[in-house]
Amino acid sequence: MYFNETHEAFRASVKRFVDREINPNMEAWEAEGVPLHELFRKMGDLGFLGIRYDPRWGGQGLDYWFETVFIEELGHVWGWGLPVAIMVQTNMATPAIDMFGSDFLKERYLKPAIAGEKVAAIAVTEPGAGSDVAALSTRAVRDGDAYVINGSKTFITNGCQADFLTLLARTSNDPGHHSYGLFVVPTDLHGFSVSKKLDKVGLRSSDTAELFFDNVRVPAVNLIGNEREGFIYQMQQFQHERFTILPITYIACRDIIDMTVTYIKQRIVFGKPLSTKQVLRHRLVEWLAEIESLRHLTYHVVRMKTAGLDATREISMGKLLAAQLLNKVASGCLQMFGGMGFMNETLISRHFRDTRVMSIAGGADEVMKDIVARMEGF
Amino acid sequence: MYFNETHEAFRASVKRFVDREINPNMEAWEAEGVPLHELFRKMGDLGFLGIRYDPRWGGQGLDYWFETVFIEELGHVWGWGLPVAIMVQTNMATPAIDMFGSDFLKERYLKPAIAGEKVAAIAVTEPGAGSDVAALSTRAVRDGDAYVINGSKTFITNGCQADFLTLLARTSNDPGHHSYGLFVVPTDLHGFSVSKKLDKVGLRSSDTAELFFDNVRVPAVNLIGNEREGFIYQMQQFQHERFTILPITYIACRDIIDMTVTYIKQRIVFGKPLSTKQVLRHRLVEWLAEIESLRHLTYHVVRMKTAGLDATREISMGKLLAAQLLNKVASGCLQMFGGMGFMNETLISRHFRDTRVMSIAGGADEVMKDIVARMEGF
Amino acid sequence: MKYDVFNEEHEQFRVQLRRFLADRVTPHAAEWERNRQIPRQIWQEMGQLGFLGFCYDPAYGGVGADDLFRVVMSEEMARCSAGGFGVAVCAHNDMSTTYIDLLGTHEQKLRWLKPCTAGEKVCAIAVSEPGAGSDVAGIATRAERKGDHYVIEGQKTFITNGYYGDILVTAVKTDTKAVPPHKGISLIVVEKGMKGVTARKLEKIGGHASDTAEIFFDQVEVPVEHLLGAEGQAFYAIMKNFQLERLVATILAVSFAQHILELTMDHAKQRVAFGKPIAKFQAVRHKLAEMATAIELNRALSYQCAVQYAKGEDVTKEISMLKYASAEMVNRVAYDATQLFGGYGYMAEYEVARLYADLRAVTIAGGTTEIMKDIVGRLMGL
Amino acid sequence: MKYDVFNEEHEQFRVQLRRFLADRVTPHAAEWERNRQIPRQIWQEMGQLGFLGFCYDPAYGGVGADDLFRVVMSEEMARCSAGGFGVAVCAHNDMSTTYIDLLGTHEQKLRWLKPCTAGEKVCAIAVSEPGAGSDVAGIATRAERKGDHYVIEGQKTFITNGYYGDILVTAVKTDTKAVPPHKGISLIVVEKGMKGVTARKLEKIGGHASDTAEIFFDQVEVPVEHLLGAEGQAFYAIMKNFQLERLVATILAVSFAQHILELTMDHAKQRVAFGKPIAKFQAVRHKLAEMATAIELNRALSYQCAVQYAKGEDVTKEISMLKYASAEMVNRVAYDATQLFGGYGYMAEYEVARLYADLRAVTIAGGTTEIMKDIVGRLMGL
Repeated sequence: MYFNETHEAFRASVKRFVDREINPNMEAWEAEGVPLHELFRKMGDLGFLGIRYDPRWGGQGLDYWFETVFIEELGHVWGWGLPVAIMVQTNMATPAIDMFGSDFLKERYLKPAIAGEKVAAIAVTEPGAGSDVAALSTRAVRDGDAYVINGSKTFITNGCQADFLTLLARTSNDPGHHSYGLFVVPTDLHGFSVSKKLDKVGLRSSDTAELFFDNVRVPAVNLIGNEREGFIYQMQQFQHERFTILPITYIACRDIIDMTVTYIKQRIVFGKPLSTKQVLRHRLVEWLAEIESLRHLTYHVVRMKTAGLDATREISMGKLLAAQLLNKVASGCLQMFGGMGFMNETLISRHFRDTRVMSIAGGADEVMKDIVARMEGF
Repeated sequence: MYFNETHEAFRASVKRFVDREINPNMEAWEAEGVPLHELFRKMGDLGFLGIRYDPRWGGQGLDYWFETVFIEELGHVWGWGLPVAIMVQTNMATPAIDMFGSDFLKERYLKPAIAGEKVAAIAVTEPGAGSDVAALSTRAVRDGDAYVINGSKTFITNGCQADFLTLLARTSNDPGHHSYGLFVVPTDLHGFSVSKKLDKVGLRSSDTAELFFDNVRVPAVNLIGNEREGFIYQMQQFQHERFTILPITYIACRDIIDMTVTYIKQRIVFGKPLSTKQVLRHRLVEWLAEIESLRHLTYHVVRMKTAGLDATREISMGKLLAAQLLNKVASGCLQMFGGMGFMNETLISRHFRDTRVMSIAGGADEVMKDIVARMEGF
Repeated sequence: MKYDVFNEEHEQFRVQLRRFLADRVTPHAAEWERNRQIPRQIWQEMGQLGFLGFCYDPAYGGVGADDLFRVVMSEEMARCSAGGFGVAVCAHNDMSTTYIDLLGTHEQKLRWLKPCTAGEKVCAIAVSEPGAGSDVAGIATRAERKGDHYVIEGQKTFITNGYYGDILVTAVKTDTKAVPPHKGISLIVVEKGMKGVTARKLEKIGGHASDTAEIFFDQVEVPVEHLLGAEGQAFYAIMKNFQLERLVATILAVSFAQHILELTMDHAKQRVAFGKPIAKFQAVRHKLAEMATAIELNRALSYQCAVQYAKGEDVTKEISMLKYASAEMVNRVAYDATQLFGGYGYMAEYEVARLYADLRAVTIAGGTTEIMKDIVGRLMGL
Repeated sequence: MKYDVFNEEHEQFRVQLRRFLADRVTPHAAEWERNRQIPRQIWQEMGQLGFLGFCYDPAYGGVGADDLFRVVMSEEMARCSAGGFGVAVCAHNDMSTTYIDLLGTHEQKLRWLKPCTAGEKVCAIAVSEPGAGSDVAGIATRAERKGDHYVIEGQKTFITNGYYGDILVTAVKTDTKAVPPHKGISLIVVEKGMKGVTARKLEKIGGHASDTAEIFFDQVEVPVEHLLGAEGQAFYAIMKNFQLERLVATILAVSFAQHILELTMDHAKQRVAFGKPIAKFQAVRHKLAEMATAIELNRALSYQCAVQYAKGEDVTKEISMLKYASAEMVNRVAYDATQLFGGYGYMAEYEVARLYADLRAVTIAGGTTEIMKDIVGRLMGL
């Protein structure tokens, strides 16, 4: 009802890629990590990494509906580590370069990111500062034609493999939001190091790192826009990031439910298929109703974005609902798998481990609520 | 984003009516009941009672979007008894006449219902049969040019004031769904009586009755369509009924939240406005997010209906979500009013009393879940 | 499951009380609810039979019973099918006369406590104000000392027994400059007939048999002998008695929930849909099991608290937990019960429907759920 | 709050056990988790110190302790920061050796129970099968009598201690035609070294120190003296011991939740955001208060059940309630805790993150939440 033939053709090509190039490898990548450069190169060739971006830098110049199709299809991936790695590349680390970066930065970083030649990461969170951006202590001090960066960042997805980081650092001691700069920081600079590869409950196919910056000299041309407005840029970039969880959630939840239904239909307990149990049936329907709602809230957001409206309120609501729904569905479906659900060989166990972070990363539920409350004026 | 100027003009006229003719009277109507004939005559004159119906019978011939606008505006009424009474007239007792009735029935009943000259009620539920329609025991037996009806119906909204009932009765002893007829039964026939006016927890501005049929002879021409297909017609009519709770809910919930926010902003506790309390703010946002989702699920349903698609699945999901949300918001906001919330003089108390029934009437939550589960094939 | 909480005397008391309620209260409950009033006679009968003030000294009509008798009483009040009646009696017995017992002199007790124990006078506690609920230190009603009188000016609200009752144990500010402010709070007994005292009856969602009032004090002159305890001493007494009040509220909530569960189980076993009793549907059976579980969890902790409370232990944290947990629980139980009753669950002639409305107050009255969580958090050192 | 459940001996036992766990277990927990194995030595040490089989007769190495010692043990196991270890020990101590004690002959006890009490052998209970979890009567593993042997053929799954353990108390069908089917179920002791017994280790979401296995019986010949009790007698023993198993599971759940709460409170007091410790945010404070309340509710009922169980009362309904309520509760607590830890709550180096994964099993193992509700409903007469 909402997508035309061109969208569906594009969907088919993403689907083919997921089925052939991603899902068969997920088991191995969960164990060993994803070779991002290799994978992104393929995706770049197919035009998946710059859907909305200007063809001048290798993008497809398509609209938000195509992006939505792409993200929806990533919902079919057997695990969340890889989709997150991809979304970092397309929706978390590069939108600010696209929106506010110089042509130099676009040529040098956006273009290879779109081509899949460079892997990107977004470096905002610090050991002492998550949602409380004002507490960021990584600093960038201007020194001649460079900024000297000192500090550390943590929970950085793709952090071990990234070629460059989009990094937020304090550029002034003034209080308020106009004291930060957003920088493109290549990881081959002297003084940069991955201080720790982090071991996580889930998302094992994605690498997460703690990064250390010891007098890293970043050329001044690597500053995105104004050196005092990085926070503002990042807030806008967050909208692209947070949106990604919406389409992926309603598709993945539906897949999770489908595979659970398949299981409980063949699982016989006390002589009858588990699927005949009313409480399970009812529970599944409750989730399906929320899934359907989330889908249409998402399409509303797409329409708003297409119309150039600010969708911060709706995206924050969607992020909140999606993350909670995801946790509920993954854990609730695991329950229906019984003992098998707790075994790593059952896919649902991966969903359970992977999805927990969604209510925390990219702005915790509580942060989403604070944002909306403020926007609502209470 | 979704309504054009004509819709908005129509909205303004409904709004004016609600503000001038309904809300100022709600207090009195809650105490004494609504004079439905008087009110419906006015609404009929304004074209509010036949929005989607054929102009041949006095309807406006407008589309589902106009109906949605109308229902949304009823969400601003200070209480649920009256909107329910209106919805019975427009979306519960008449759609089957419109869809499956003869021109005779349309001329004789639909037309005056649209004009507001006759009050309609829908008589399906019985003391021994709610959702379990197969247990219906009211019978209609063909006798010459009439059907003789015996039995009783309960929980009939508008039952005390109705001029005619759209009534479902068993016409055959065969098991299955093809053993029922749907009849238009005038209430001035011999043998019909209101056996009891029911006292309810809420919805006090609407009358609810138990009805008794003692050899009521209904002319055979008052049969809607085929005498064995009444159940099927009623199932379709139910979709119109169930849809009504969707638009009214997201509008009313928003109103309830707004009035609660107004209250907690001025309510000072321990020296600070209650609205500064984080847990209250967060709770309000959770509801707002669900409200926003429900709105967009609703618009999706409108689009499906407009496109002629079967929206049973989506309407059932929406009915389920809406009723639960309503109960949550009404009870949750009452909590924020503290002691005042429990006092009848505070409007929130009426919302609390009125909304409880929404998860029960028109198909209980459990029934909605069963329907969707069946449609999903598990 | 056996709880080993009550001894034989408690159980005898329960039997007597239950019989009394079944004979004298339940049959008239609907009428009282309709009239929105409890007849005076019933108070007197309860007084005569020893169902009021039993914890007080024999000098004032009691028998010096332990606090577990209050628990028994609350349990039975909740299951007598008389909405609002239990609240009215507990407000008299556990929430207001208690202050006279705690702070009053022998003369004061003879004058006010004794007739309350006899059921001749009905007592109310007047703390809440339009501008101050849980924020007791923030009350604005003033009592200014003028010679041998206090002159009271102000307003109270949500006062149970405030309209038909006789004796108002009233929290007032005798010192508006006290630092911290709660040190300026005193309790004064106001008799309803006194000049300048007027009451407005509030119409509520439920609990109709019990009267709830707004009370206005317009230059009310009260002799200084009406002061309970010393000036400025009231805050701690109020905080202390809140524990009893909240414990009683919890016991009521658990017992109401149990009563609702039983009504609902009966219904679910009888009501047939799709060819079988609805209790045979898994969703219904699980719902009932969940209700029973929630009740049992709250019962176990409330008995445990009651026993410790009766021993004189400080169980403020656990009582605060229970106050909100049990109130939320009984509301959930009432909601689910009305759902399982279907359309009947919304008809006022069904007890579960009435209870659904009656019980909505319990997450608010006596300290809201949110205030309780604040208290628990504080007592956890947060 | 005081619970008056444990006496001085229980508390002494607790102190000794706690010291042992702090010294010998907690420091090595991470290593065991990494190795996915508990060293044999620790079992032996526990046996030597009297931490295993203490409820059994001195003839078999126990001291005839009451069941409340099991409660103390479970509480301490949950707070020793060793994921999976507690489950392994309780599976040995409360869920499998119990059958040998209950049904075994003197010779059988000397042969298998005594070394288990000494920590020389590790015991497992093998009931669940790929096709039969809670549906015990539906097991398919057969034991056919052939002369003085049984020949066992079949498969078990989700067997804790099933990979590294020595003794499998195995539920089998000795009579496939029994009516009702559960009368054909018997328990036979299978030693892991026996010919035809193989095990496959299962990789789990959490609880890594404990081994969980699929076990295959391929024409395993077992002497008839390995039968525990009489043929067809096992079902009731299993149903009976399920009560102990579920009580222990509940105690573990409550104690795990308490441990998580404490870790989270420490974090919330230390972690600063927006200029203050996050514990100062109302949403956080209330969440912690809710966690504490949920824990206290479950603790009160679980102690009450434990006391009645130890007295020999039938508390099947309440234990079934608790099994699911506490399991759901601890999962909720773990979820909320990881939320309050923010990103750290997802990092495996943090204990709450690991516990979040470890504890996901508890709403499933030992009877799912749904099965428990079915049982409660049945015991409520629905």
